[in-house]
Amino acid sequence: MSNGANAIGRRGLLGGAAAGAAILAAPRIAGAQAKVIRVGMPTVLSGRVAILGTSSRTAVQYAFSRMNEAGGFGGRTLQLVERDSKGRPDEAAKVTRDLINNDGCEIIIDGEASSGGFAVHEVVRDLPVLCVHTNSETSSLTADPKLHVKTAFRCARQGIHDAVAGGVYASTISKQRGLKRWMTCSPDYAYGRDNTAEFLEFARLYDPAIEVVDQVWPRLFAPDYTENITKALQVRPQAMYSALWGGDLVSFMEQSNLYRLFPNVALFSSSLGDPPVLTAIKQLPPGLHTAYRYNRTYPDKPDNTAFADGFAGLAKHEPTNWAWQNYVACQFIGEALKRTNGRTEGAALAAELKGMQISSGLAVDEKLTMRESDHTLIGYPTAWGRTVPKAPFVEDFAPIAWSQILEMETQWKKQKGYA
Amino acid sequence: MNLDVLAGCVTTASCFVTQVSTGLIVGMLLFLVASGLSLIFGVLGVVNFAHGVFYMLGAYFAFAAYEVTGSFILALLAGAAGAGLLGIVFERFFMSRVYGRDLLMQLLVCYAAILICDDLVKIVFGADYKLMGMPESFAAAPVEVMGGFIPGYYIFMLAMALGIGAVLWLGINRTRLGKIIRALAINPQMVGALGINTRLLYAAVFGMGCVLAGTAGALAAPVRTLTPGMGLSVLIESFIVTVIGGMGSIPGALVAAVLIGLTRAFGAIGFPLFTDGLMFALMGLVLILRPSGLLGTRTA
Amino acid sequence: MRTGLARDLGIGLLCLVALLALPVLFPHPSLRDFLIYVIAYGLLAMSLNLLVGLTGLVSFGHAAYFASGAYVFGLLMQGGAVSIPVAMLAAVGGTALLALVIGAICVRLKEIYFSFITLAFQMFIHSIILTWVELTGGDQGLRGGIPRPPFLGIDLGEAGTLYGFCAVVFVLCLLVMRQVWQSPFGYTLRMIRDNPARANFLGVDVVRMKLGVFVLAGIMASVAGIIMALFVSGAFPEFGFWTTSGEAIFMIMLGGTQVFLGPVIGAFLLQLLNHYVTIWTHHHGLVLGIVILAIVLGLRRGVADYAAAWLAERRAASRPAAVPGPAETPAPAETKAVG
Amino acid sequence: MSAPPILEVRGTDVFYGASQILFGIDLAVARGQTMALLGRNGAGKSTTFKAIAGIAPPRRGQVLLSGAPVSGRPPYLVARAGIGYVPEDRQVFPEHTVEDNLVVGAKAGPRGDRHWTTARVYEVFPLLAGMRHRMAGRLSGGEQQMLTIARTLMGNPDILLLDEPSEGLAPIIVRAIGDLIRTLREMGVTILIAEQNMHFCLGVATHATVIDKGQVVYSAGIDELRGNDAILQRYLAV
Repeated sequence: MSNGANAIGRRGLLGGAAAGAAILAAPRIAGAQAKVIRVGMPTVLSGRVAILGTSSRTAVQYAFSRMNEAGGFGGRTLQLVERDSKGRPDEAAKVTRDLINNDGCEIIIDGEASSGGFAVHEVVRDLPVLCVHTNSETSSLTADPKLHVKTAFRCARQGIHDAVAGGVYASTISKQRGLKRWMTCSPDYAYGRDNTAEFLEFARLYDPAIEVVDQVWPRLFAPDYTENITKALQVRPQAMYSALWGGDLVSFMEQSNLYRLFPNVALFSSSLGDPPVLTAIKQLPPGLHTAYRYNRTYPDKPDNTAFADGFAGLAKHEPTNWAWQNYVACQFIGEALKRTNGRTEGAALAAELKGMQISSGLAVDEKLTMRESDHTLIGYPTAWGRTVPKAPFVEDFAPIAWSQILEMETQWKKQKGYA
Repeated sequence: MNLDVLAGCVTTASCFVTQVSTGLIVGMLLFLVASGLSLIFGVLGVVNFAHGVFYMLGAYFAFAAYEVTGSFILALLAGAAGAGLLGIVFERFFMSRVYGRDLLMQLLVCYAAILICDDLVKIVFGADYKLMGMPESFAAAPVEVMGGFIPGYYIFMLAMALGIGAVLWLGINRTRLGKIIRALAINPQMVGALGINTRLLYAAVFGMGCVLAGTAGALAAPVRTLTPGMGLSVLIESFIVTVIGGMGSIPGALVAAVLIGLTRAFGAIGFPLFTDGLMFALMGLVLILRPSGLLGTRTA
Repeated sequence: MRTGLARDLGIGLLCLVALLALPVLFPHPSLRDFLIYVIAYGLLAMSLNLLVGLTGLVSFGHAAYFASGAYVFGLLMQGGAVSIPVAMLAAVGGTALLALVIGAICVRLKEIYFSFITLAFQMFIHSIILTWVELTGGDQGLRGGIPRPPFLGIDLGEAGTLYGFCAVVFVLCLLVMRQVWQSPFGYTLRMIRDNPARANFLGVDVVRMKLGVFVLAGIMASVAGIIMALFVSGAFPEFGFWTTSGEAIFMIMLGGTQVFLGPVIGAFLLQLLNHYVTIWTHHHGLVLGIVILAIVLGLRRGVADYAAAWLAERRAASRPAAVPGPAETPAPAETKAVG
Repeated sequence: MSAPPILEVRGTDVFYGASQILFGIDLAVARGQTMALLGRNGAGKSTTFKAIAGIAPPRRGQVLLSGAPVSGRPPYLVARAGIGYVPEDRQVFPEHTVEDNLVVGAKAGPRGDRHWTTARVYEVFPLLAGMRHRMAGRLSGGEQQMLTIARTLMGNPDILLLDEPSEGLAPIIVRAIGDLIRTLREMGVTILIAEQNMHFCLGVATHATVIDKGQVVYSAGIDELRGNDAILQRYLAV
């Protein structure tokens, strides 16, 4: 970054308001001939979900350093330029445009959460560089053909996949144990509501005996969930589904522990399986059901363990769900660059990425696939497991077959008018 | 709306006890933060928009002290004292320079404090989630009262908050210092003419308000996730409480906090769509009908 | 017609030429992006200053109208039935109505209570945006982009044209606000700010005047929102969150409340600051906070106000050598008109 | 008069912004005296008091208390040094009870002495004793005036500064205030009174200083003033 800063410094001497604006126009070292490939990353590095951005950044840095050590691409190496959008979609849009237009970034890794992801998506429609969304799980981003952008891809888990997997897993358990009375507790915003509705839809599809007796919707980032917890004490469901995540889920779990809610109610959580959540909770009740977010023991492959060690060495904490998604995105980008021999035109890279398969320690089988039809990742772990009080915190991962997920996804797309 | 269920709950001892305790638990932490906000506004006439910062600092100080010493009492003290000391520093070096200036200046100084402290906390403690943890004895099974359940830690928390509230009330109404502080709120120049160092007192009152926020943060640290920026939602809630109860009125803060707590506890049973929007609507309504709040005395 | 009108029109034209010339002289897309941001947020800040600097009403909820402009415009365009100018007019009109209803309640309250109730309304609107997912897309904002069909031969899908269009709208709005700023209405508002009792005594209908400027400020904010929506091709709940209001307040504070163009200068400085601080460090909160403290406690007023006062002082010191500034010559009447 | 006066004001100039209010005021009050500071409305009486109390610090000149300078100190330190300032308008704390008003004023004098306690105040002000639990805001004007005087006495000052104690009160109440001041004088309290009401002062003061347009124009014993028609006519418009 120092070269660019000097360039700015020289021009900055022009002084005055007009010149102050003019220095913004100073282009960074231009594209193809430069030795370094700059990769821009808008993400959230401040505020309550800063860990989303910090762990995404660390994963990309780790991946890039490994790829650069391995010799780069056609004599070119990767360099990350990350910017904080402060969680604001309009800021994300601005930062992305700046990264492309001003910093000479030739590839964008979009580390924004869902709303910022949509904003970045629109920027990439205007400025067609390769963009890989790594943290947005909202299905419509890639599933809705109206939103399709030729050079945009998603390398992240997706709501609809999780919903099918959750439905299959939950219905198996509910049939085994006769869990009929269900309650949900999810954050009151678009993702929380969609995710919960989709989960219930598939759970009831596989086990029609499931009855939803109550739903509570605490606010996103609420500090306290006591009234939702005591509501559950009154309703006495047999099982509860929750799409709470991150710090909110940590608070919810610890407050539920005080009431001893979960020995009596079977919890199915979409996000408990994220290592920072698991490690933050002081008393993790055993036997809770959670979707896989990330775990160093699953998939049980040496590559995965190596990634966990490498990441933890840099970040000083276990990888997050966001971390593996970004790491895998880098693997895809790396493979595409290898095939183009370092050429970074959006169309060229997109052509390579379409339908690309890579072998990865994070694949549930052998390979991860960037699906051609809708530019989204499949073949990642969609397992569910049960909690244990000590590391690795989640065990007995039960994988849900991708064939089943894909079949249901097709139906869902038809239903939504996406296919 | 589900009034049958609500009626059923109110008439069932177990449900009633649990939900009332829920309302108090939610309300009392809110009260601690809001009373500090109200105290500062009542005496100094400034709105401490940075109040959430001291809640956050209290939580993080308590967390750090608990990590180091393992003593819950020391953690609480560290949270309260740390927030109070930084509050005094903030008042002396920054806030006191904008007293009597327009609202914008005060707002901006507080905004700067929020930005700086959130970043400092992220630098020192990291961005990942933290919880303080609590001694084994608090984590025991919830106490059963007439069929309802109240967790041990919450009983302790309620007792602490009520105790602090009582001490605050007695301190302000019964002690000489409290009488001086009340006089300071009304006529600072006269208080100065009676030989009392008003600047020192302002700093002390500001610090006291921050101690209240810090104590709330420390009490919350075992059960609420610590993240940079955690003060924001608490600030907004306590702000609503303060406005509804009456800016400057500590009994008002208590009444409004418990009111909000109970509304949420029984609202969860009877009309589960009680959201933030309704809280703001309530605040708007109070401002329209009675701008000085339920128990406030200052006129708008 | 006011005597200074010709001069204002001239200056406005110069501003417009300068704005249009800059991207031609420095043909780089990021400069255009940057200037559009300055335009949108500058307009928001200018409109807020009609309340804060001119009338003494410290609104904490001004972003509500910014969001309302952006959402109404975006929704109408996504509906596909109307052209851009019609959607703009409808968004402005709708926001005016909203501001009229909210303002009628708010302007009756004084001082901090006015600030609180504007904040309450803004948060209420923000939670409606979040909750009404079918219409607004909730927290994800209006998705799928905002179409920009050509009208009257103008194609806003082309980045350069979009910029030119925004610049023209911006200068037009500035001219309107300048008219208000210098009109008898503007001086009445200053009197309300400085001495409401006197205004009342002179038979001014204070509530009505305040409501008038409240609606006008809402209208101008909605234009800013429309520009933003056009540019980012979307609308997001953050547009109506208190942080946006806070930023607008900071911009007018940074630039100055008493010099007409102060808020635009503030918007420019804040965007510049944000731009570079975000590039240099991830601790931008720390840096921004320190800058705020330095300005509030050091300069004790906005940069433009500070410069204006300094200029006035210097001019007073060396009266014979009066050199009129080329563009921004703050009339002495603008600083605290009525004692 | 060999010991230094309790209070001495020397050549004091006070400005409000750019305009000068006091021009070289000289004033001395000896122990046990009741000095009346007389002058028309706007002559500078209140400003003189504010200069002494540290609220309007003098730009030039000095205020000395028992020979030691106190000017330049913040008001609370001036009060602690022994100057008991009772401002005009009877500024009681309206939502405190009478007793709480006294409690707020209670502090040891400059030498650690605590002659004045609530009990003693109630002895001297029997009227207040009967309403000790009443809200001060509910008292009549005269009662509030007595309360402010009593509250300041609770700080055990060396000298009591009363700014316009008779202003706006009914004649019968003014007489009661006068009686009170005489009682205090007999108890040995040193008092400086600013007044427009000359008759009131002639009744209670032992000495008088007349100021006009921010300057001292006359200073003497009260009997001498009483005989000086020229001064009375010219400056006090009798």
